[in-house]
Amino acid sequence: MPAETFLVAAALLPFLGSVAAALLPRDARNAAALLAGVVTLASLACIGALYARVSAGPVVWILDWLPTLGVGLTLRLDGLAWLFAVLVLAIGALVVLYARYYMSAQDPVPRLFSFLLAFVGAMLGIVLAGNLIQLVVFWELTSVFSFLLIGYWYDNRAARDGARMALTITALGGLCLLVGMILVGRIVGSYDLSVVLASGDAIRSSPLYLPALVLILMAALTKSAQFPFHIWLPRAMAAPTPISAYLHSATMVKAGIFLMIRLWPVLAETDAWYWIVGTAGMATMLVGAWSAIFQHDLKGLLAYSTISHLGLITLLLGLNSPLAVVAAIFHTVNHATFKASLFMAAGIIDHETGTRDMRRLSGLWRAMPHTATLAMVAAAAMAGVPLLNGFLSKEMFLSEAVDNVGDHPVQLALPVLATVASAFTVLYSLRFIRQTFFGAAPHDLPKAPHEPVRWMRLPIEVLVLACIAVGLVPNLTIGPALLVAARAVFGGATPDYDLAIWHGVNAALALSMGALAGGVGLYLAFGRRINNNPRGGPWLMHRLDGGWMFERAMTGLVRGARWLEGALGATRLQAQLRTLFLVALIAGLSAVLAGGPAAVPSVPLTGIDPAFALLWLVGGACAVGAAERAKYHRLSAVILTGGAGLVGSLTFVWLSAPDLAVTQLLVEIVTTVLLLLGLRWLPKRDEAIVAPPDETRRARRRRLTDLVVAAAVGTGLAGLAYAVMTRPAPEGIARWFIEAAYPQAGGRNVVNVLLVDFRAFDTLGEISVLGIVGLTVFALLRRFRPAADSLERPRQQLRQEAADRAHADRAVGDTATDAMLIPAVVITWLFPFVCVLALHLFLRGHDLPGGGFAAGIALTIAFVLQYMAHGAQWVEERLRIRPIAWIGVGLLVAGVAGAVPWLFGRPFLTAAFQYAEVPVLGKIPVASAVAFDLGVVVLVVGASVLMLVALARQSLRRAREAAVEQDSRLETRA
Amino acid sequence: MSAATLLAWGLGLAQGMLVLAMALAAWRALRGPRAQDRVLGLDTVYLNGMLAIMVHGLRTGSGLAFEAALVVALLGFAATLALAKFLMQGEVIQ
Amino acid sequence: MEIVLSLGIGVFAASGVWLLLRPRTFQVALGLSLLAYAVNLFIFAMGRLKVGAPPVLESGTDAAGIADPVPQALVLTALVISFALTALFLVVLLAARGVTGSDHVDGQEPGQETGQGKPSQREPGR
Amino acid sequence: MSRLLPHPLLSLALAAMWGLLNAPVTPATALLAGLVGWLVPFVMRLLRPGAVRVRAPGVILRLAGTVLVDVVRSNIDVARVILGLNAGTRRTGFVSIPLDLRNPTGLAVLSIIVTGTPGTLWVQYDSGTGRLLLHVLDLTDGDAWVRRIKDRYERPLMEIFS
Amino acid sequence: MSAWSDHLLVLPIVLPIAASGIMLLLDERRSGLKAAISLATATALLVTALALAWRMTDTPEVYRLGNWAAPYGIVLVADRLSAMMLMLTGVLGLAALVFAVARWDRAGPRFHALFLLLLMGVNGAFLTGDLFNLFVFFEVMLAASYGLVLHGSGEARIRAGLAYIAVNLIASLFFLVGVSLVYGTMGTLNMADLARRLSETGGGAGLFEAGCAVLGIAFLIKCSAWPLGFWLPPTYAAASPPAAAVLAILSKVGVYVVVRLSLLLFGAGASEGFGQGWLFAAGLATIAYGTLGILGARDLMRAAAYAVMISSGTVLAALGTGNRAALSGALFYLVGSTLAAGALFLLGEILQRGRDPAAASLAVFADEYRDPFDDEGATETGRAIPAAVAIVGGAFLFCALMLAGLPPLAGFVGKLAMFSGLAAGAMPPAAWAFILVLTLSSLGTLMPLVRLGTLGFWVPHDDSDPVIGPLEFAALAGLLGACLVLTLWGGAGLAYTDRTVAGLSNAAGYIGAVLGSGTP
Amino acid sequence: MTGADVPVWTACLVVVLALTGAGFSLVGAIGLVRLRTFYERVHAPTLGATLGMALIVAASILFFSVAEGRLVLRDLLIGVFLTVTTPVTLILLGRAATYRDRAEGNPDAPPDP
Ligand code: NA
Ligand code: NA
Repeated sequence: MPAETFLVAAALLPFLGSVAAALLPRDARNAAALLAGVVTLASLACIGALYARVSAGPVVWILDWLPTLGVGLTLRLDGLAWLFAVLVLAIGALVVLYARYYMSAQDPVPRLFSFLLAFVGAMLGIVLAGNLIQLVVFWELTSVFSFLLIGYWYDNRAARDGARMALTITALGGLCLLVGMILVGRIVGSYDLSVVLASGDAIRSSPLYLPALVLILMAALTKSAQFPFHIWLPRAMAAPTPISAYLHSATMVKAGIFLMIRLWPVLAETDAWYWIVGTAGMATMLVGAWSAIFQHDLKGLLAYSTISHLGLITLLLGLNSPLAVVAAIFHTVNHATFKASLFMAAGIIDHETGTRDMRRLSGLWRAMPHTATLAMVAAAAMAGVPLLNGFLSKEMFLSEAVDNVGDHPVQLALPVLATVASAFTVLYSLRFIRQTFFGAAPHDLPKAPHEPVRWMRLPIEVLVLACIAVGLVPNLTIGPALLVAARAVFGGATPDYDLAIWHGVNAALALSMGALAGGVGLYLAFGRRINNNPRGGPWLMHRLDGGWMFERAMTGLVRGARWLEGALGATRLQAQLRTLFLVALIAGLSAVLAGGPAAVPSVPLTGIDPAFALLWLVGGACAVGAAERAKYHRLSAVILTGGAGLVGSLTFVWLSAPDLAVTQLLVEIVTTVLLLLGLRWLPKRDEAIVAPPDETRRARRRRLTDLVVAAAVGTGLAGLAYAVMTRPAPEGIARWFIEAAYPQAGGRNVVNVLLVDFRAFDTLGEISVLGIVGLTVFALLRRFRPAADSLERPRQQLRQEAADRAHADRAVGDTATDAMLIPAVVITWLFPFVCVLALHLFLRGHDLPGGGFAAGIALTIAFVLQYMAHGAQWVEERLRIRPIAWIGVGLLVAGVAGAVPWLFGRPFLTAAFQYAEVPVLGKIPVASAVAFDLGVVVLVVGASVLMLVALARQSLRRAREAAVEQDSRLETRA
Repeated sequence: MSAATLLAWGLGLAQGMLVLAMALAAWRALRGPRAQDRVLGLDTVYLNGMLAIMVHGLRTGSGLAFEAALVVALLGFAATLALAKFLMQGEVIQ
Repeated sequence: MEIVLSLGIGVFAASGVWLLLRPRTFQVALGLSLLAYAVNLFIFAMGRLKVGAPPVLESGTDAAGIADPVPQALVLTALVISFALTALFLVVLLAARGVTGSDHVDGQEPGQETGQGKPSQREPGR
Repeated sequence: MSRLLPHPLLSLALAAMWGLLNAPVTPATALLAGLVGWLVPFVMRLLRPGAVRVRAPGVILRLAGTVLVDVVRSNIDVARVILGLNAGTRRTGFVSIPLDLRNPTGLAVLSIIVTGTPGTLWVQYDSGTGRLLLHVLDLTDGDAWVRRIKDRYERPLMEIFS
Repeated sequence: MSAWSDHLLVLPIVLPIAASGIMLLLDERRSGLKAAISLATATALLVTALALAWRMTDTPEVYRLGNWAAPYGIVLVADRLSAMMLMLTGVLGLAALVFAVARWDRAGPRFHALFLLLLMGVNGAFLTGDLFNLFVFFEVMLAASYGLVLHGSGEARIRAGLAYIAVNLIASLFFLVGVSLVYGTMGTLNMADLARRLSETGGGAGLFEAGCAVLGIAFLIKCSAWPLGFWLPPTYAAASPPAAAVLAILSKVGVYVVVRLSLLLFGAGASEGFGQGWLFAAGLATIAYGTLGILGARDLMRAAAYAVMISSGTVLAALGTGNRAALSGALFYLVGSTLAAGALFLLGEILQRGRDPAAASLAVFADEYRDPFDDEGATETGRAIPAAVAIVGGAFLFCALMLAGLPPLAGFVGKLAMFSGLAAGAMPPAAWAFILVLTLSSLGTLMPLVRLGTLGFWVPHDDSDPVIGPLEFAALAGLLGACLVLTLWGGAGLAYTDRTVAGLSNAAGYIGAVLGSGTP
Repeated sequence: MTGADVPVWTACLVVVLALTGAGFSLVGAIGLVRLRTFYERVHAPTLGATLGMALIVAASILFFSVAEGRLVLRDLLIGVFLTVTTPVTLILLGRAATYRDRAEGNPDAPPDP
């Protein structure tokens, strides 16, 4: 099998395993663990098998994904990737084994393993990324799966909060990483890692170097929990311990380190790199170590210790020395082994005793000697005790610290601070061991401690063995892999180094021993006081609690966002509408002004007719009157609006638009009836009662603003209208319609021909609107419930009926019937005449003013008049109309009329027009558009009758309901 | 004086008078004082508007204004009827 | 005529906008009506004004001299649509008045700032 | 006859309306007018209006003449009132008239005549008592108005709609 | 014209009309039959859209309604952008409909007719080549949306609906003013003819541009651009979920039109670049405002509504940069984010079923600090997640990643394409600003969605867990499946949007196709 | 078509008819403004609705008949319909006014019939 197959299999297997695990039943513990273990080991085997190939050069496999962006799935296994992949998979396999026994029987373990495998896949994706963007993709995926894993015990509030915090901070880094990578891609011209790695000089000399560097480091530092972004890591410890061990100590946090190593050849060896990375590493190392000292929780101690060690590695990378990079890689591996084993040990202690609080634990040596031994070895490795792996890399670190003392005064402190941090490490390692395993026998623990099952200890044994093996014979164990990794980073420029245990007495050894001694001394001096520190937080940094600040910041962010949203937005309709008009005004005005001064009118204008001016005086007065009266005198306002509408119609007549006049008049009538139907259900409003005694100044000011806005919009629209009308008309499409209407479409009324033929598609849409509105109105009114104060029947009717009751010779309702007696007779007999008018408007509309819509509205008015004269009940006993069906028929008729031309191979809505020669009658024009227009009529009648009748029926319904209610009230009283 | 001039001036004047009548009726609609006065005003505005439409048809010699006038004559009362009924019964359709 | 019609459009529009900015739903409904009139007249005006030359072809009609039919067709379509939507708005305002008990555009009287336990409906910083 | 042509007068009126609307009358419009006159009245069957029988065409013509003259005269009278050309005081007021006419259609025609004549307004009709309340702009003598309405309009109408 | 496929362009409009016409004749009680007709129609619409996109070439397809030639009659024009939007509508529409058939279609009368007519309006708006016809279809779409927003009634819907209708009616009036000004100054309504006249005469007068500006405001209101879009969040949050899901496409119609017309009319010539700066500013402001809104959102529906705003703002801003590659990425992003927002609306309802939203919103602010290591007695045993919750939760996470533009989903692909497009150009300050705002918006979207998701799925509720019916599951699966397809075939997708933008920028090609050889 | 193709006598007659009709309507409108009570004012518009309308209809019939060289009677329809419909409104309006006046106990409220 080719190497690429192994590579692809290694990358793909974890994801497949993840899906498979997700499908397992919740209690399939063993199956899930077995699956996870097999998948991880198989993947490890695949990677392992490629070792020989990798020593020769990277194995690359490419899958196109977004070729236009130069982004694909490129698996690229070189030495560095190999080392990290093995680390990820090997520790992964051990964690799986451990987790199998750690997780309780109640836990739905398949979910855990599913997420864990997905995480393994994502991590491998980072490590194997041969494309910068692909790296970003998997980078964010690790954040996501980490989130899911931290939140595994989601009932636990700490788990939820920890998961969110981790995701927020690491996702922020990921977003920065994306931008940073894109900048690198811009500089290099490719996202391909091999190309990028060959372009170090171009990158470092680019003006975009600094932004790219800062952005990429944002990602690396957040992911690797570097100060001040480290705050998420301790909180991530709310995850189950195997997860903490794996993600938040051994692997995921190393993604940041990996990224810095990966791009070290192209980004490092500049001052910016030195100061940013170095400072971050130093600060993190010290803060982490200092904080670790004061933890009472085992996992807390390990978490801060992890932070400190990550700082150490980062500091190494920041030193701009290839040798330091090698040390960093080495320490990364070492840290992973001893820290994972320590976490597992802590987990066992927690598992077997029920607590992780070092103040309650003591003397566990007796109960679990085996575990205690393992933990002690691992802790010694962490403390840098000779003959263990931690010692080797720690010594390399100290040696680099000494070698890289620069000229800057701050740089002089490097060895000192490095030693201090090492001493702190010794201190907390010692405390960990001493407090947990030694001292008096434990009492009052939640569980009686004993050794865990054999298999749970095995992973620790393996890891501790590794610590010892590497510590004893580094060249036989880690040596070759480290070399391959270093070669992958530096190529031919790989520095010489020596992994020997003994380098003779040198400065590094002295510092190392000093740190050991210092740590022990510090513990002896302060151990008791540290244990008695009740708060658990570190001295000096007590008040600087990152988690608290983060939560505060998040809460503040949400509150601030809400405030800003309120300040920049508007929830009140009036404010929204004001904004709308103002913006439109500004937009229109600025466009006009930008277009230059208006040209002098050059067209002959129609002379001013005084009658027309007077007409508009009436119109204006009606409009202003309506605006003024609409609040307290709604009926007047309706009347005046009617007047304004009439002036509009007259204007249409005057200015050669008879169709518009007819339609506007009809619509005007129906609208008035509609408004009045609605008025019935609105609250009574009386100026004397409602108007506030003294209007506030703010209200007055708002009204003034509104007045200004209204006047400005009016002026604007008037100005635009005048400007356009005084300009010569463009030679547009109008002429063609006038010329083609009769010869090509067989109609003399060009407007109607436009509506039913040239632009019949508009009309189809228009009637759809009408139908939709009818349906909506119907739906709303079916559920309509009036406000309490409108429920009662109108005052007038109650009074009239009371009067009827008072008269012996009158029946209830006589007054109402008598009042409508004459109108009812007239209106009944008008019905057929209106029908004929509608027929006329419909049939002659093609040649004269009218058309389907006007006809439909006229018919509607005929119906509504009957309703007004006789009441809903009377009409519905006689005329059974099903308006909704009419809407449907209208749509279908219009649609079918439009589609029939398909049969003749013509496009939709193609109209046919012909003169039919009929004996006796002579030549008769036949236009198929009439069929279309028939659909319009039917729909218009259906929709408008539906709206009016649905509204009108409310009174009927309410009256009936009110009567029923009254009856029931009487019943309850009796 | 030609027929055209005569018609132009005479009918223009007639139309002016009708619009003036509209204006007076509109004044009543604006002033009230009672709602019935306003409705009456609107009814008169409609009436005179219709007549003005007819005279406009005469002025322009076009029969195309006829439909508009007919619509007012036959259906224009519906709006005022609705208003009157609203005053009388408190609702338009029972 | 142009100046008269322009002024008329302006007055209609201003009255309509004023009403649209008022707090009562019925005012808004009338405002929509008035503004729609203004806009319809505006569309119509875009075809320029002609007296006594409707776009209806009769024998001897001068095709060049008659009014532009296109804006008239557009107005007709717009007229129908605005009629429908005015009706809809009216019914919605009735329904709103029914369920909220208020005819204020925000569904609550200005005094009662938060209604229905929906804090997000509160007034923003003015 | 009545099933095929439910309202012959109405049919005639509708056909005439169609003819007027679509003049000049061609064979085609005549055919259509006939169709309209024949078919549209069927919608009236749905509304089920009360039966209306019209008699005495001579009376109709006479009444029409009377009304025409009254309308013209009243127009001039009212115009004078409005323009303040009438010397002396003017009284305005209500008159109550007991009507014998009960046919709704007849009443409707009467109301149209009365209201269509400037100066008089049909205000209220009580179907129980048959009394009509009339408002008169220039009310010189109440009884004269009662007689005028009853003699000039009500009687012919009762003949027509008996 | 004879083959059925010749009429493919008009089917997205005719099919819904016919189907809703038939359904209106059916009694309200025959809900099963109606659902079947409705689903069949929606499927047919999707198939039509796919077929159109499949056969699309570099030359736009033109359909002459009524057989009248282009500048005079109304034409339908389909290019890649139209086809893309039709497909999006088809997917979202079908999914929302399937979801609705599970229960929501019975919440009010005539749901299916309204729904199909909404699709018709949207499709018409995407297809028409005529400015006034566009108005008509806008109105069809809006009228149906009014109905759908109010579908199911209830106080929240009616209150929101009132404001929604008022604002959009005004927008429609602006639209009319704009269109008529354009007609009054240029004498035509056909978009291609307009572009031709503009390039020939130099057009350009202030009045014409005022018309375009007013028109632009109308469109920006529909896009819910800041400060014109405050109507959107309350409306979408109040609407019934299937309605809200399909409404997600509505604001994109405004975006579509702005993109189409800007590039057609102002891509070159006398008024080149007209309004570009304003579009950019409005786009950025919209993203920022939407992010603020989503940050402060108290429930999922509102968050989804703000996400709709953000996605509109993104396209506007990308258009405003004048960078074609960025626009291509933005269009890709538009598709994905609209699908995801639609899915989020559906999820929001599933999640809120039977739950007291007030209690949840209180819990957000109880987020006080607690030392994680003090939780000695805290439960450390997991809870099994019922399959329904797992599905809903997974879908939610999927949507959150899509909307935040996080890898590896299509939202990320879109953002990546925008970023690399911007990075490939000259990188003026505007490009940096855009990148910054988009990045912050990603984070600002992710954080609140995670918070809401945590509250919804992880905070223990006393009440029952959400249940999800098979139809609802199918709807979600459809939407997320479409996102997944978009992700996996992102390369093809980006190639498509690249060609789309190239076609949009080639105004001459569009004009030629529409006006070309055609004689009346 | 403009008025140019009718003879002068027709034009004269048409103008006289129209002016007289308009005059009656105007007087009616003046009455609407000048008369003091609603019950008086309600009579005023009838001038326009009857004689005013009739004269203008006559003018129209005359004009179009002469202009088109045939009897054009369609304006009669306007006359008929207006005559039939105007009273309907006025009656109901008068009835509403009496109801309101009585309900409010106004001194000039009409008596019961
Ligand atoms: Na139309
Ligand atoms: Na009278």
